[in-house]
Amino acid sequence: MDLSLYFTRQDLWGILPEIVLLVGALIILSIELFARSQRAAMLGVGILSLVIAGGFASKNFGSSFILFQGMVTLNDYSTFFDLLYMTAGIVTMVISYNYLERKGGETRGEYFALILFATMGMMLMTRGNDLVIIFLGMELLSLSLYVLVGFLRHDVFSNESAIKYLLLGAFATGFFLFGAVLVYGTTGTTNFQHIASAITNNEILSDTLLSLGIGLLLVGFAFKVALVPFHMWSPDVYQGAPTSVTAFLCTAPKAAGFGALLKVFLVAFPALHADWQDLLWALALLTMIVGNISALVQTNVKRMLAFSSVTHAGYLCIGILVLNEMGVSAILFYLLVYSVMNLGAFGIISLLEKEEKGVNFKDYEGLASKHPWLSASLALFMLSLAGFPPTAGFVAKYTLFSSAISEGYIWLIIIAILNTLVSVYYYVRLIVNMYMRTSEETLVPFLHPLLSVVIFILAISIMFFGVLPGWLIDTVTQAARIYT
Amino acid sequence: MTLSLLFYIISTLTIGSALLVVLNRNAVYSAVLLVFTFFNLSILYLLLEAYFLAVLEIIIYAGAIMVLFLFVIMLFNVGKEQVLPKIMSFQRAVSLFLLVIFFTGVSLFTIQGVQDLHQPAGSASIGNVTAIGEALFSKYLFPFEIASILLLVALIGTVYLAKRKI
Amino acid sequence: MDLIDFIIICIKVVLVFAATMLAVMGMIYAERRISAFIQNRLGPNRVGPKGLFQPLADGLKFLMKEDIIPTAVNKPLYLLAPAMLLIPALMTFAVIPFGSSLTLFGRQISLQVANINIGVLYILALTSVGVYGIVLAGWSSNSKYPLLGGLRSSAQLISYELSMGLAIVAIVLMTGSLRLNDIVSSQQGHLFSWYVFKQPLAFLIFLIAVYAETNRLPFDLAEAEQELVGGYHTEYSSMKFAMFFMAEYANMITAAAFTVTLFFGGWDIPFVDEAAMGNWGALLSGIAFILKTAFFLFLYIWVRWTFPRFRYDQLMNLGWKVMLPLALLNIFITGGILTIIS
Amino acid sequence: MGIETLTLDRSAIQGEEMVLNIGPQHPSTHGVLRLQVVTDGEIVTKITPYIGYLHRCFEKHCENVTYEQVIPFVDRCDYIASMNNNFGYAVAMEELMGIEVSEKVHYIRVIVAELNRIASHLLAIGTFGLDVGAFTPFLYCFRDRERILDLFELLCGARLLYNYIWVGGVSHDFPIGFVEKVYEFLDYFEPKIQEYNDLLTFNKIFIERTADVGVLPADVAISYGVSGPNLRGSGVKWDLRKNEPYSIYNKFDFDIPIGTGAMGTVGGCWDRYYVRIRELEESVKITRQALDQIPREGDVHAALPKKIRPPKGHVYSRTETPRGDLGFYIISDGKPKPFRLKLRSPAFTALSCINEIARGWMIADVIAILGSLDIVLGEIDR
Amino acid sequence: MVVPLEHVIILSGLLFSIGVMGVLFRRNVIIIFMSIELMLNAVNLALVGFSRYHNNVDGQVFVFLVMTLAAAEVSVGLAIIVALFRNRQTVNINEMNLMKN
Repeated sequence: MDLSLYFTRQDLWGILPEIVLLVGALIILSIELFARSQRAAMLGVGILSLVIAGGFASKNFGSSFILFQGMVTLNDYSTFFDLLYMTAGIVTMVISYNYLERKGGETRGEYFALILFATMGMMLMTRGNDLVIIFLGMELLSLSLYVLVGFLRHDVFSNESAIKYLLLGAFATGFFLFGAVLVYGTTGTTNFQHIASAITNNEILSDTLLSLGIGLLLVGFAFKVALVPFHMWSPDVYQGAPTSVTAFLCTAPKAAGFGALLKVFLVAFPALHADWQDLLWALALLTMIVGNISALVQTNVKRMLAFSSVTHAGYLCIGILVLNEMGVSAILFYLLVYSVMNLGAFGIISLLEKEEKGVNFKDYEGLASKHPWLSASLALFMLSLAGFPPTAGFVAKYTLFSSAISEGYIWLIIIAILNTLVSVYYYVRLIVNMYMRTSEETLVPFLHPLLSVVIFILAISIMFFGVLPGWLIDTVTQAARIYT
Repeated sequence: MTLSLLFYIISTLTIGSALLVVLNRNAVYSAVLLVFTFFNLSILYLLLEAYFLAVLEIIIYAGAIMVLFLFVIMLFNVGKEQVLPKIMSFQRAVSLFLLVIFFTGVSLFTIQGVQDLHQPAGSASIGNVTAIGEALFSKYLFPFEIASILLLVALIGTVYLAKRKI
Repeated sequence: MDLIDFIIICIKVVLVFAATMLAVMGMIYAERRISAFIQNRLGPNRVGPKGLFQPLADGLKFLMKEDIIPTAVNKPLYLLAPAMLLIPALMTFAVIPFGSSLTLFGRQISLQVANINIGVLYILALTSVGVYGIVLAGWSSNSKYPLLGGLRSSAQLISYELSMGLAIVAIVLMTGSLRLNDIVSSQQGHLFSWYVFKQPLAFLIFLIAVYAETNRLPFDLAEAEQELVGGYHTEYSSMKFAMFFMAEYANMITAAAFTVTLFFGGWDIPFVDEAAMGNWGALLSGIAFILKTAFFLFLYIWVRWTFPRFRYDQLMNLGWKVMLPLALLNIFITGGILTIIS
Repeated sequence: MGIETLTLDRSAIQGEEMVLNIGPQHPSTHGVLRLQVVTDGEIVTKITPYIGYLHRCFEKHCENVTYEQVIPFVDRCDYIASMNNNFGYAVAMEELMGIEVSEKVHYIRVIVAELNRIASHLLAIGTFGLDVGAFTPFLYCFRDRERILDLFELLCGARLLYNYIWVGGVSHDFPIGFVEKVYEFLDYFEPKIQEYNDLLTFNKIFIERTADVGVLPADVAISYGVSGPNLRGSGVKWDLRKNEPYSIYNKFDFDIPIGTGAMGTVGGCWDRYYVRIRELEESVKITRQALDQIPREGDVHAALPKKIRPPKGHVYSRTETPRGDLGFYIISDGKPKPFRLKLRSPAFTALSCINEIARGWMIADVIAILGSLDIVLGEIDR
Repeated sequence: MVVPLEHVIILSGLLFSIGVMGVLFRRNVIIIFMSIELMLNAVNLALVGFSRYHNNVDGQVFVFLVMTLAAAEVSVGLAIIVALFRNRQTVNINEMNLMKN
């Protein structure tokens, strides 16, 4: 058997970012093994490997490849997501610089290595062009996240959220797999293009089974991106996980989930769009409303943001419902902005958190007078999450909703806008607590120059994309054009 | 014909033991019954001419995974479960509803028509080690490598979480 | 498959089963006599000539003894556990070829119960299942020593199975087949075609791992009597205890036969073409196989009565930090050499 | 290591700990001893020895019998080395009564005591091997111990509880040919020590199991009052035969082997074990010298009074038994029965330090450590 | 052997449903986890059936990968359970409610 047929130089070049991440992770693990607690070195290697991998990934921008006989496709769509994950990875690494120590844990090499592995898994999810690859990427991501969520292994909250995440994640995997199997069974292949051609040529075994398979796939994805009614894990997990991990958890993996979901539906089942439209409509509606109402009553900021991210997932569903060039590009734009906002918000929370304190609304009273810059950034992220102009959050929502309106989903958008108005309450509540209340005891943030720079960049980019979104919109449109 | 009959007998046993796994109060019994279910599944794989997978099923599931389960159950002595299942919650009701839909779907598929698994002659080689090995190292080379990374992650995670002093 | 084939298979099954049981009895006798010899004792010499009927007497005694089932045990599993250990132990022999083929009444009869193409995996699967008997015996006894014994053995068996499997992988790499017949036939010819000369490292790893897999000293932690009284079978008595005993010996016999098959040419007699000699060749090869197996069984006894026992963590360290890396290294080297040669 | 550390440990592992009773019926407790072991998985976090299963009211008994009737009870204390116990009691009584025994009696006593020391050490070595899983050395040791027991049977008719050394003498002289038989035994036995070394002492697994395990540092040993080979294993050169010579031990040329940490840490199980092996050689040396010098003539009862009635007063005297420093404290009120008799048991002190040295090791190590301490329950429970 | 594909799929579906029921109705984390294993095995059975039906090896390779995943997931999962049990001594999911408001 000649292996060179199946493994060409082009394949190797294509997966170079993954290889860089793997090597980086192995180096970090070796540092951990031979020179203990070299936190700065491990952080440096982690960021460096993400930057190098990002460099290799962005080299492909504008071109597209098919690797490993159609297992993997590289194009602008996947590259956009690659860069998004890597940004999230870098920010997460920076904000967790010594977060775990403040919570009574230990920042170890495994932590950074697992973030790299998770990034790798996410890259495979959006690069994959085969159910097998999507499945493996998803599991690589999930396994890394299970461990990361439970990384404070002496902390009961962390344990508990890890176990919940694990059980529901594995449960979801079961559904996803059964869906994938039914799709494979009815079409005889796991490759997206072949599935699509089998469906258009009507060479499928059974329509019922195929719809069932797609439904189960959707359920699997819905679990992973926390759509109602499959969202019940997210508040507990977001709250219990180390905040630095939560920042990662609610941004990049969610983007990866939506990216993979979009890709599956865009490439493999475009012909069946009409069949699952109503289902998605209902999912979007439920997710928005339930997420919003639950967020209203929270006293814990992390929990509030968890429900807020559920709500955002609901908005994103609208984009999937639209599924034209405009809709997809709106989703991409929204995902990027959403990631930046949440990374910033959770990043600041993680700076303020110390032992038991720093996660409740009450703790934030009077913060503004002591730390005006930090409070201003947090307020900016909140306003952006709520969708106030001129922040990027507003532009994201605007593009998303307008794409839906142009497709005629008027009622849904009206409800979405109502939801947005309601959501203002809980976002602004935090700002009110910071600026309008006083308290003797305010939180003391941990401020490292590196951290301040990162938070600053995130805040600036929120403003920048809000005022001048043109360049980014061009990029996402180009990325979205691949499949639509 | 005898083999077909065997298939149905084993299927019945599989379903029965799987049900007992779920309904049993004692975790150790559940684990043992699950092992029995895996044995039955392995026989089913044999009947479906997936010889390699039949052996793998035993080596991996019965020989490794379930031993780990038993190990943990025994280590923490959590055999018995005192709390009875509570009344239906909303989520469970929803999930059950979806389950019913799922099962109706499968049944509908059955009504549509019967597809025999009878194979064309001379092509019974997909289940052996050579075929799977060749596929793994040619078409599925990339997934195979990712699977190894998956195991590496599991290894790192397990050691980190479970080892008392690292 | 016609009726005669079916009958032949039945005969072979019965024959192998009977031979295994007979060998178990012989093994018990040998163990007692050889250990006595090693320890300056006489050993059993009263029952029958030279004490040859001692195993029978032992068996009878076990049968006659009161069968005690402690009240606190988990009865179903307690009763099931000895059988769960014994059955895989007896099943394993099915794929091991114990001689070249015999020609009787114009029929070629291979001296092997089942010639399946995944023989090696079959054996690995069965050894991995054997652990349940021990674990469940330990748990169901509802007593602390058996529980510790069960826990120890489950960890031990899983750990050493890895090294054992990896040692075999090197052989499989060289043979290119998982069928035990192919492994034997690839070792035919002169003496140095035996894998023990081509794969000395794999042989050492395999031998050590097999000792651990069969729970023999120096790895008999699961039943270490000085620490855990009797380990997993502390609470067992009568025939059920005898079943554990028989399973242990059956496992040893299979393991010895497997070692011979993998590394010592199986039934092969060096420099002799068994096939050319017809039925006599088959007979000779069978005898050669038995002699080789007997040597390894003797080695078991010899080692058992010579060495002290490892401690649990030392056993684990040996398994994971020494044997596993060595086995992996061996595979790398083998793979590298094979690539260069081809 | 105080109580604080212990409680801290316990809180860190709560929920996973298990209480395991090793004994009183267990193959390796060397008698009827119960060790209540708190384990965390296989790691031992606390050991509490429970003793007294073999309690026979030895000291109370002694107050009710005459001084010469005490001897059989002393036999039954350390039943592995009865001669040495008899010896210790006789030395104490003679000191109390201020009598001097004849030269010949001294030689006889030293010969039998050293032979019994060899027998006792053989048992200790053999069972220690057994404790770490080596069965064969045990039987090898028994083979040789059997020869000594045969000699004793020839000497006094008993194989275990001799009642041979009496106050003021011994019960009777060596039988004819005994000295030659002892020579014969020594010639036979000396090469066998090498056999034990080949079989057990330098076995890699044995060293792994014992060298760094159960380390008893010298200061801990001294503060617990540990004595004998256990103390010497920790590197303390202390042997009553040299440091406070009683009887005629100052006449012989012998060394005191101490633990050097040749295979691991000083004071590990292996050191304690190896001290015993080396003491075998030294005992052979002493016995040989004694046999060479023993006077042919002499009365072995000479100093024995008809009725023992020591003057009022008290005495504390100690001798070196195979297990260490055996002390007798006897108060006499002038009557034929002791007013009070107290035995200081070396095995008791050795056992008392087990929680200190076995904590943090695994269950298998506890067995090995217990074996290396070489306790005799008859003496501990009395 | 002549067995209709549908029967294999129905068997697989039944096993899958039993697994789902186990996850939904049992409170012991370990049994929930075992039920998930049952679901994965149902998936494997269906894959083998389909692979046999389509007469291509893809399905069986997929099973191989699913088994790999199962092993990885179980080891991580049990490690998490062990870590939790160390801190809280429970495997009952109903008692895992620290984070409810």
